[in-house]
Amino acid sequence: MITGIELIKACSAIGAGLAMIAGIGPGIGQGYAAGKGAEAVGRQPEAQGDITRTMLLGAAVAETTGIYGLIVAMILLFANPFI
Amino acid sequence: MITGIELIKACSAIGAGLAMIAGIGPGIGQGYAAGKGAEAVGRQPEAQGDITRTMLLGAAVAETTGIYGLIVAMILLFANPFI
Amino acid sequence: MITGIELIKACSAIGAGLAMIAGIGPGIGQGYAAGKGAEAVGRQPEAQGDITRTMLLGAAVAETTGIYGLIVAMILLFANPFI
Amino acid sequence: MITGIELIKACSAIGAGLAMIAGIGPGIGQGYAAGKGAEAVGRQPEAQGDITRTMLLGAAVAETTGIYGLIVAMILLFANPFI
Amino acid sequence: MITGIELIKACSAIGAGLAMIAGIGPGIGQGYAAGKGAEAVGRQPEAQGDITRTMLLGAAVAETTGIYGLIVAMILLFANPFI
Amino acid sequence: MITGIELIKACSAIGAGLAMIAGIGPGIGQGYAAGKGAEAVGRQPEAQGDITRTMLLGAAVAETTGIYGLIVAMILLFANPFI
Amino acid sequence: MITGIELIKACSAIGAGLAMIAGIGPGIGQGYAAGKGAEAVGRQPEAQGDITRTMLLGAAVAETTGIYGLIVAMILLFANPFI
Amino acid sequence: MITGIELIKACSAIGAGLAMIAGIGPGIGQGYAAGKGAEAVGRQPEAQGDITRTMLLGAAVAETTGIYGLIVAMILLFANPFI
Amino acid sequence: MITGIELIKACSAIGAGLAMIAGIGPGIGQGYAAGKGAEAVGRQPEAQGDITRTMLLGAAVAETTGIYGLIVAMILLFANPFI
Amino acid sequence: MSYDTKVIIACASVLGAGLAMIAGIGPGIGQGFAAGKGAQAIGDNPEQGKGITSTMLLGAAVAETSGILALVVALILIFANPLMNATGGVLIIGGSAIAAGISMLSGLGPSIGQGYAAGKAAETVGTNPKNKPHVTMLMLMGQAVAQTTGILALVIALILLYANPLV
Ligand code: NA
Ligand code: NA
Ligand code: NA
Ligand code: NA
Ligand code: NA
Ligand code: NA
Ligand code: NA
Ligand code: NA
Ligand code: NA
Ligand code: NA
Repeated sequence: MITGIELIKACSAIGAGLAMIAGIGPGIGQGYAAGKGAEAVGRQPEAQGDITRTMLLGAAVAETTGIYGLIVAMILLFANPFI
Repeated sequence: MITGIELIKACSAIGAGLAMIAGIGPGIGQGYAAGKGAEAVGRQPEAQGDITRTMLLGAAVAETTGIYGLIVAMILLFANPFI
Repeated sequence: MITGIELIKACSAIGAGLAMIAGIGPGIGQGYAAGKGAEAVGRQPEAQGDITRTMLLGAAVAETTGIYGLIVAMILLFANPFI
Repeated sequence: MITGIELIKACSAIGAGLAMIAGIGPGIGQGYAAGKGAEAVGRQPEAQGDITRTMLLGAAVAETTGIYGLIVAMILLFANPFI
Repeated sequence: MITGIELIKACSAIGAGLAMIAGIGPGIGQGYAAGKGAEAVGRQPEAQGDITRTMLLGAAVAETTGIYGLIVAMILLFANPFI
Repeated sequence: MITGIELIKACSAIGAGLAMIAGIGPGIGQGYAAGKGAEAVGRQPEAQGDITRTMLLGAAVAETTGIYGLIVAMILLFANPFI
Repeated sequence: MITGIELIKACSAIGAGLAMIAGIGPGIGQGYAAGKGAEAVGRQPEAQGDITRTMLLGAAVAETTGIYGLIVAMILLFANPFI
Repeated sequence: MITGIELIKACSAIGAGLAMIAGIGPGIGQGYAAGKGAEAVGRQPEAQGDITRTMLLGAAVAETTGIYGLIVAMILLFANPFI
Repeated sequence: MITGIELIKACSAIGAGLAMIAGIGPGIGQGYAAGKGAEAVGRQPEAQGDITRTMLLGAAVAETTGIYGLIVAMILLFANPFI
Repeated sequence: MSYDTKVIIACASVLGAGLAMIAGIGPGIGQGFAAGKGAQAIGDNPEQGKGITSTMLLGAAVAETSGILALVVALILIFANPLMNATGGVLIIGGSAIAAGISMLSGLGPSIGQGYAAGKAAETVGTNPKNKPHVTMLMLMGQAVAQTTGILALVIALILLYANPLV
């Protein structure tokens, strides 16, 4: 016999997994930034500080939706409003 | 016995996970902007302010659909009209 | 006992999540525009106004399908014709 | 008891969500156009009118399949031939 | 009681939604064409007619598979051979 | 009561929808060709004939897998060997 | 009553649809080749023969996995070893 | 009555379809190689032999995972150890 | 008889698999960075240290969402709050 | 209807095997990129043919790994499935077989990225042949970094198959 709470928990596990897929985006985007940063540093080593700062600032912005996915997964796992 | 409300909650958990997948987009896009920003700052360090501002403005615009996904997930989790 | 209305509500929650996936597109596209805008502003700071305007106009056009997805999700959640 | 009509409505909600995924395409494509438009305006500010017109014409063409998806979703929701 | 015809209708609604996903392709492709067209018009405004014509001809070719998807969805919805 | 034939028809509707997803490919590819064609025509208007011919020849080749998908969908809908 | 053979046929219809999704690849790839071919012909019209031949040779190679998908779909539909 | 063997055959049909989706990769990659090959031949027609050879060598390497997918599909269809 | 705990564990396994899909992103992104790094080192071997450092810093940032996915998978497998 | 445990696990295993193969998208895209860059580089620098080809093939070989790993997991699921003899809830075992296949999809990423690195390295070796050792080293280092998430996915798949804490 499966109870309703158990069904909710089962589907929450799947939902948590799905939410993590958002991480594809920051992974690609920040990797692109890393590549462009390395290229720029090779060309203008004297601007390394500015380049790295801009790269990291932009990468921080790009991280957010990956964090959102993690937050939703954590809510589903540890602070599930349904159970 | 599974009640209807419990089924709705279970599917809402999956729906919340699905909605977060939207976050792939801003992650890639903003990472691209970060890379282009780093490149541009390397080339024109004197325009760093303008470049960063434009990059962040564009990245803010690119964030919206990730936020929409988060909002829908939060509605499904915490303000679910079906339960 | 699960009623039909409850099944509809459960599937509407999944449908709302699926609709948000459209947001991947504007996220990538507008991020590309942000990157190109930052690059262009670095090259022609004097044309910053024109560049930003064109970038934002194009980004507004690119937002539409993300909004469509949000609208369909909101209809499914708050103005569901099936229930 | 779940009736057939209710199953159709439940699956139509999922179908409507799936149809919206088409919106990924115009979002990416039009964002690309926005980026290229901004770049071109930065290079040839005097051709801004022509550039913007071509960008918007092309973006309008790129919107169609997103609209098709919206139309099919709306048919499923509000003019469902099956119910 | 769910009849077979009702199951077919339910799955046809999902099939129609799936078919629309094809629209991602033309959306990306035509948007790329729009961007390249805008860029080309900015560089050679005097060739605007030829550029726009080629862009629209190519975009028309790129539309076909989106139309195929729409046709299959419409068949499933309004001329379903199974029901 | 759902008969086996009805289940086959229901799954064929989903299979037809899935087959159309192939259309993403030609849509992107031909749109790329359209963009490159427009760019090339802007640069060498005198070679417009050759450029357009090559673009259309290549686009015709790129269409095939979209047609394959359509054929399989049509077989599933109108010449289904299983029913 | 659903027989086992009927279930196999139903799932084969879905499998055939899934196999066609492979067609996304050749569609994108060959379209890229078409675009590069058109670009090259515009630059070196005198090499049109060599360019077109290389493009078509490469596109033929890129077609194979789309054909594999079609073959598997045809086996599932017309020469199904399971039924 | 559906026997276990029939259920496995039904799932194998879906598994075979899924395996073919691998074909997206070689299709995109080899098409890219075709495009770059055509471009290179246009620039250095005298190196056509070397260019074509490298393109085909690289494309052969890129084909393997498409073949793997085909092999797994064929095993599932014709040499399935579970049935 | 399937117990609720079994359903939760089964869905947790699938959720863990889904969470790992996030790894696609860092893989693509870091590979891009590797390519850009290799290119930059080939051009400016004297800047190898700076280039490698920037590339690795950027790649470390790009890894995070893949790690998030791993963490969620590990929680689902080894510290599952639902069981 | 109730089925033998082995039937359900077999069903899940064939689905998992099919899912795992989808990872093959990655090497196909990545190695194709390397092929294109290689062809272009040889056209531009025909005299560097050997160095370009060897770099392209080395990088492409690395990009193959995730495809091979996915094939191995699929073949294990089909021909040497350790879950067939597992005792425990059939649903858990079946779900784990499918999940092992899903997890391998992660390998799609590293192989695309590594193929890109291979192509860029081959291109660079064509234009700066004397820096080939530096270029190759950085390519391999970057490819190793890009491999990690694919390895992590393999680890999760192997845990699900051989040391499943849920069973
Ligand atoms: Na973000
Ligand atoms: Na946005
Ligand atoms: Na739009
Ligand atoms: Na369109
Ligand atoms: Na087309
Ligand atoms: Na084709
Ligand atoms: Na091929
Ligand atoms: Na390969
Ligand atoms: Na990150
Ligand atoms: Na990594």
